[in-house]
Amino acid sequence: AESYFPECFAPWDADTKQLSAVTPREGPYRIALVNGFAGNDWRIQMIRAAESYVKRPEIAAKVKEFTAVSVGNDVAAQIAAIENYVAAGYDAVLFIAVNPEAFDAVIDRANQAGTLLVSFDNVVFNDNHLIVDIDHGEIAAKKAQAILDELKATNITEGKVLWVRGLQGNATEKQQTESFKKVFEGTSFEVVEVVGNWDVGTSQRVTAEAVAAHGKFVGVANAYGSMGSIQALLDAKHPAVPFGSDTMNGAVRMLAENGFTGVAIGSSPSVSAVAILAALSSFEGKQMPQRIKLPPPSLPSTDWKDGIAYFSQLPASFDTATGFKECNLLFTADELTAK
Amino acid sequence: MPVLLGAMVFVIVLAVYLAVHPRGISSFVIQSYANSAAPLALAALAQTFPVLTGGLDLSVGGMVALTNALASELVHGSPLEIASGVLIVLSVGALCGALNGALIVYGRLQPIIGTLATGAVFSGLALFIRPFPGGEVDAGFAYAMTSILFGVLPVSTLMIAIIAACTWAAISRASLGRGIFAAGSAPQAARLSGLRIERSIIAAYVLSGLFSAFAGLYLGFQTLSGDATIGAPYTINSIAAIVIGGLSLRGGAGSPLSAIFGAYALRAISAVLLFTGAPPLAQPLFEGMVLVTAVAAASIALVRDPNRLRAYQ
Amino acid sequence: MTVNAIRLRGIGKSYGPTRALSDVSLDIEAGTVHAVLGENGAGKSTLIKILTGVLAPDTGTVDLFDERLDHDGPQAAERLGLATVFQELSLVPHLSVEDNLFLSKPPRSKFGWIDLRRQRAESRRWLDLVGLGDVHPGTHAGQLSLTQKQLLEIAKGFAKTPRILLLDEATASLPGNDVDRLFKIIADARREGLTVIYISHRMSEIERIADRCSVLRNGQLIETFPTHSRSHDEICRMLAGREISQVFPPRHSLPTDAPVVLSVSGLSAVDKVKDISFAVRRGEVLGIGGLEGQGQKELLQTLYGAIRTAAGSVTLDGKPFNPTGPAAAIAGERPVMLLPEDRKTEGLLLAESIRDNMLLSVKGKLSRYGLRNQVAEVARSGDMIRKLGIKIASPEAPVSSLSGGNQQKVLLARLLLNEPAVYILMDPTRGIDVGTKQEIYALIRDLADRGAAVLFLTTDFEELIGMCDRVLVLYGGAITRELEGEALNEVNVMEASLNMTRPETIRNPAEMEIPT
Amino acid sequence: MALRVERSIWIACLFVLALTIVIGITYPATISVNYYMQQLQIAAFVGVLASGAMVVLLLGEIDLSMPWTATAAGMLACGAFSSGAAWANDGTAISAALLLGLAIGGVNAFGVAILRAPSMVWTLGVNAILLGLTVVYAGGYSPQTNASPLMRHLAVGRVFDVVPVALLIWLFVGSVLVLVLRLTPLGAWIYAMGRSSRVAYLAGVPTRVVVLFAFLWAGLCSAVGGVLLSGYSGQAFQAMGDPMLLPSIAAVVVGGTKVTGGEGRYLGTVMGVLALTLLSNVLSLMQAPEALRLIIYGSTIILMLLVSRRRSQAHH
Ligand SMILES: Nc1ncnc2c1ncn2[C@@H]1O[C@H](COP(=O)(O)OP(=O)(O)OP(=O)(O)O)[C@@H](O)[C@H]1O
Ligand SMILES: Nc1ncnc2c1ncn2[C@@H]1O[C@H](COP(=O)(O)OP(=O)(O)OP(=O)(O)O)[C@@H](O)[C@H]1O
Ligand SMILES: [Mg+2]
Ligand SMILES: [Mg+2]
Repeated sequence: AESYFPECFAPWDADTKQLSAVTPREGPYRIALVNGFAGNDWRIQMIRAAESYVKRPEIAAKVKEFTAVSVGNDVAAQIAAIENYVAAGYDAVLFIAVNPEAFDAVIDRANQAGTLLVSFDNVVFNDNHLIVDIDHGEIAAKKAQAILDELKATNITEGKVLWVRGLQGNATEKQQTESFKKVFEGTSFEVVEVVGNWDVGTSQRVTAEAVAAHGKFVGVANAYGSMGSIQALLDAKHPAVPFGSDTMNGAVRMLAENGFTGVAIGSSPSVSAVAILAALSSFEGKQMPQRIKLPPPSLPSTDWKDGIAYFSQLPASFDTATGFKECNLLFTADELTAK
Repeated sequence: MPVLLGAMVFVIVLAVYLAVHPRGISSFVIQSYANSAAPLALAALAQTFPVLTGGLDLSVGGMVALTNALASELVHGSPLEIASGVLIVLSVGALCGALNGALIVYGRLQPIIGTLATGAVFSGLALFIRPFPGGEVDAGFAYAMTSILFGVLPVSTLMIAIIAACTWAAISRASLGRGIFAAGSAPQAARLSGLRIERSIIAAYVLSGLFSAFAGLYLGFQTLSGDATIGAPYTINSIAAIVIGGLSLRGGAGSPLSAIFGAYALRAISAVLLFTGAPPLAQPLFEGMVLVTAVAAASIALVRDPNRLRAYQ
Repeated sequence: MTVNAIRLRGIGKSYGPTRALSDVSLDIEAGTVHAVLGENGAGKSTLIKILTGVLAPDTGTVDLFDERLDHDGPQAAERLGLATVFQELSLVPHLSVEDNLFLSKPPRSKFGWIDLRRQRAESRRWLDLVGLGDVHPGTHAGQLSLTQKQLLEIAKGFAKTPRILLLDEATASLPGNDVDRLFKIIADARREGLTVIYISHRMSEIERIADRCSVLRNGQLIETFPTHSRSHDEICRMLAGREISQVFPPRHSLPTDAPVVLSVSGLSAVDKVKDISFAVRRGEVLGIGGLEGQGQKELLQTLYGAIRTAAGSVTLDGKPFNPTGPAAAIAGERPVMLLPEDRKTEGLLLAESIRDNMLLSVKGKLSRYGLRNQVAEVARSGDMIRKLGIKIASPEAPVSSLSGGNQQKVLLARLLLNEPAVYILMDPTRGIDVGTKQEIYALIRDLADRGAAVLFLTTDFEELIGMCDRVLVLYGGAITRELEGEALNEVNVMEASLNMTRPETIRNPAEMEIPT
Repeated sequence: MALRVERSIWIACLFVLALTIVIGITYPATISVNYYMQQLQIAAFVGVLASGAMVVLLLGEIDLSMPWTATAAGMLACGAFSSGAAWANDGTAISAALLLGLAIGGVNAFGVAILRAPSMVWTLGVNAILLGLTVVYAGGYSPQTNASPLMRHLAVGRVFDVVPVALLIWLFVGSVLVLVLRLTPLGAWIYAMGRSSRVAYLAGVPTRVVVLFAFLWAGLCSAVGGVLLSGYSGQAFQAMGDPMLLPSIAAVVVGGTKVTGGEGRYLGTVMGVLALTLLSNVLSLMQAPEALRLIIYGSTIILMLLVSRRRSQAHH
């Protein structure tokens, strides 16, 4: 059968099945969002996106109740929270998995109880629930590709490329690093890795140290926390080189103002809103792939202009990837930052 | 008396939780709540023994991570493989504890910093075994361990009650156990009296390792997998739990009930938030406030004591 | 033929530069009571610790019943039948009385577990023996009074059914009747072959109980002799290496118009202090007496602000005095200062230097513009060291390297430096030798003569009578009697302490059977 | 006050030397004034935070609220600077952050000295509250998070293009601390309380004042650290203090301060900070996988402690 809204709800790959773990039902619905750790900017904006989305009139009409909780980094607490909402008869429970392997039993129980589970961002590989995914490997690969293209265009054929990795012990991180390095395989560029832990401060320190130890890099990319790396380059008076960045307002702005090239690409925090939309659509009987692949919002350096790629009046920590245009789901900055 | 306070905190919080739960008391809610508190209760029990000796174990999280990673490698297959897997996991936990104990007793390291450092090593080892989440824990066994008996008695609670009671019975009937209290209460006096408290201190850390392994194992049952980063919250939360449960960090006295009540109370505190409809961004604030209030309540007896000296031991 | 229970040959021990013992050789016959005498720091405790195996000597050997002793902990000596009652209490406060009693060797059941029922039964027996029959074996040892703790410590020694028993100042906090009981037990056990080594600074006790005495001075064995072969004065001279005269300094009668310094009226606190009223005047040494644990300690701590007042009022120089804590009590123009009862856990920072310990209370006053005045600190502490005759290697040495008497002087110096209006002294001579005691008595009298008011707590009746101008005897948290002048005598103090009115029921220690 | 350098300080000192040589040999590019100054600059951030941690540790207490005190102070300084309020300028923004640090220190002291809560759990709770407040603040008020020019200068500026301003700040903070510890009654009281609070209390030491000072100082140092960290990154961001907690406490302890209180010298803390900063630099240059990094980091700390402990025991 033809999927609903294929531009937005694209299947992950050819083998992706249609979602079957849901029975269509009458609205309005009760939806819960179970977040893990709360103390980081991306997560805060993610929660705000979900909250503003359910306040939009067309969605508000369909949602009877929306609850969001943050349970911290404890997988047992997250399991319990999801189970509680299942027990309380919620129609859908959305979550970013603290541990992507931990939820098989929970998913079975939810399906028996008739609750649809939706995992996003850090997803669970289980066929019996809805996955709203972004290809994190692709994000890293696009950063690498942008650097490689720029280098080709400027006739640089060798040198060191710095890759600032994320938090190790995480499946997504592994995927990112592998994809990044794959792009440079067979070229005469050498990839130097340091661990930035997806954290601005750590990224800055390790980038500064790498520059001190290795001298100049021909290109730099950071998995998340690019502001730190860019700041380190600026502080070290490193020349502007092709840069693979995340979409943080401050990062794009610094890159643009200092003449860097490359790409800003990332998983938008608004993915929570897409997850809500997907859940609602499936309740309404629409055909959905079981694992949705969202295109990561990205902007090449040619578009790095104030008001388009960054907003000088907004905080540096604001994620400029405010939505997914393929899903007609774009937020204005006001919606996400209003008091 | 302090245990009573811990029990009170627990009962109040639990009552509020069940009162705001849209489903009220149901067997599923009990089961889910009990299971979510189980690894924390085990970690808090682990923390109890070093604290009784007047020490502290900051490697609990590291040991939980390491044993959880190991469990996802070993605890599946034939019943024999599962049994030996469980045994190995528990032994590795005990071994980690023995290393801590040896560093503290023979290396004369201060417990806080010694275990902080070994905690890093254990987390590193966990990452070696399980560079990213995965592996397998036998589903049938796990299902049994996370289920509920007669709709009222969660297996996890029963298991914790049994191992805590057995350990406690053994401790109060062995010289080794007496030494654990003596070490926290008056080590010099105990040494003069001919009690070998060094062995007891090592034993306390071995028990800490063992109970951390139980926690790691139980997390394996809950998640059916292993994750090297799973342990991090347990170090600090285990300490918070025993304090809320009324155990004094000064050592020398206390009971495992503190750990158990404290852990279940702490879990109930976060569970309460699920249905209060509090604005999501304000929840961490609320949780912090409750924690601080509970800690203040647990130490209120000292403030009200007219003997001001009592606060200065 | 006589058997040597203990044979010491050429024992030497140094702590860094301090020679605690040098070349001590001694034989102790089985079945005798042997007293070891010496001033503070003479090396008695060190000798005991070497005998017990807790401490290894630098030179020499120890044989117990002709077996060589390994010095790797108390277990080896214990196996050879030696038990010790240490000078520092070795009880574990959070464990129960019975657990403490059988701390190292509990009765065991078949599988090696502790046999709790037998432990209870046996502990009852030993508690009865030392007169602790009314203490429940399950009580925490920390809840006992100091006297009870000491008795428990003694019971602990006997419970090991030893062949040799070492008692290191085991009677330091025992009132007379408990000492009598202890002596009776020792006499009985001795008849059955027990060898006892007895250390005490109370000469009267030694004369009553010991068969032979050894005198240590500066780590050297001066002489061993049969107890009654030497007179009291001879022994004192031997101990000190010099002449000891009158113990208590002479009293001057107070001028009748001496102003009241501290006045207490209707004071109650916790449940140990009940409706206490008294006044102490300038130049007066006011004794606080009674059996141990009758609220004396709490009363004094309340005056010092360490315990919150429940009712009543206190005035200092006629002005209300309600300190919120010790810091407030010592802060004023006319400070009230307290010398704590237990110098090791309440008085001194053992690892810190002698100078820092002395200056701990005075720091705030010896500073200018918020900075410490190091010159003044060195000068003032040096003065004190000279004035009190504190024997030290250097003011920077840790206070733990001093003997008990010198440690106590350091504490007294801390008070003196602040020039308090009221001195609250809690048992300032506990465990201190005759010579040093005498110096401390003289010092206290001198303080009073120069205008201070002194509250003097002690459980030693002799001290109470010899030192104080007036004595308040407490019982159950209330003042039972106030004694002064002629009325201040042993019979009255004893009577008031026991809250009894019939003098004939008091056992006179002199009439007790004394083993010889 | 004899200047006696403990073994632990020697060990840390030797360790720093050894690491510098190893790094120099392996990465010759690093043999430059600039590299050493850069390491000192990073060390200065840890050093300032460790100065706060040390005082609290000397009392035998601990301050686990440091990470989010630093974060909140950084957020406040940045937010205030760009708030557009009439009073807000470079200087007042930083002052506001420092005041916040002091206020948090006051709350910690209130819990520990008045309510008698164990510091380990009380400050943990305060940390959680600060996290919550920061989340509410960031989520609800969308504050600006750019660092002011002065903050930038303090964190990354160089005097004569060589000496990091941050290093001078550390020097200043350290000197104040040494002055307090060595030359004021307060310093003596801190050591005394760390040895035995019972003895100190009975000797008339104003124990509450001492605890209050220790936590105020720790809060202040955390706030300075937060201002520096956000100056360094050019902005404040959530959780920016989190990675700093363990290194700053470990540095103090590796430098010979007893966590049970009463013993420790600032020189030791300085060496500890340098040792751990260099160690984590080496590990990151080696591109060591996280697993190895944790193992080496942990075992190095154990080793350093063992070596310094063992020898000092042997003296007996
Ligand atoms: N642990 C120690 N470190 C350094 N010196 C010590 C130590 N223990 C004792 N000394 C010193 O050794 C000498 C003998 O001390 P010891 O305790 O044996 O004396 P004592 O005769 O028992 O005195 P007291 O009557 O005060 O109990 C003293 O000078 C004392 O200062
Ligand atoms: N058996 C013992 N061995 C060693 N130290 C002891 C022993 N009993 C008590 N102490 C110590 O002596 C001090 C006084 O103890 P105790 O139990 O008498 O306190 P307390 O009477 O409750 O004190 P307070 O009246 O001041 O509240 C404490 O520091 C305690 O740790
Ligand atoms: Mg002695
Ligand atoms: Mg002595």
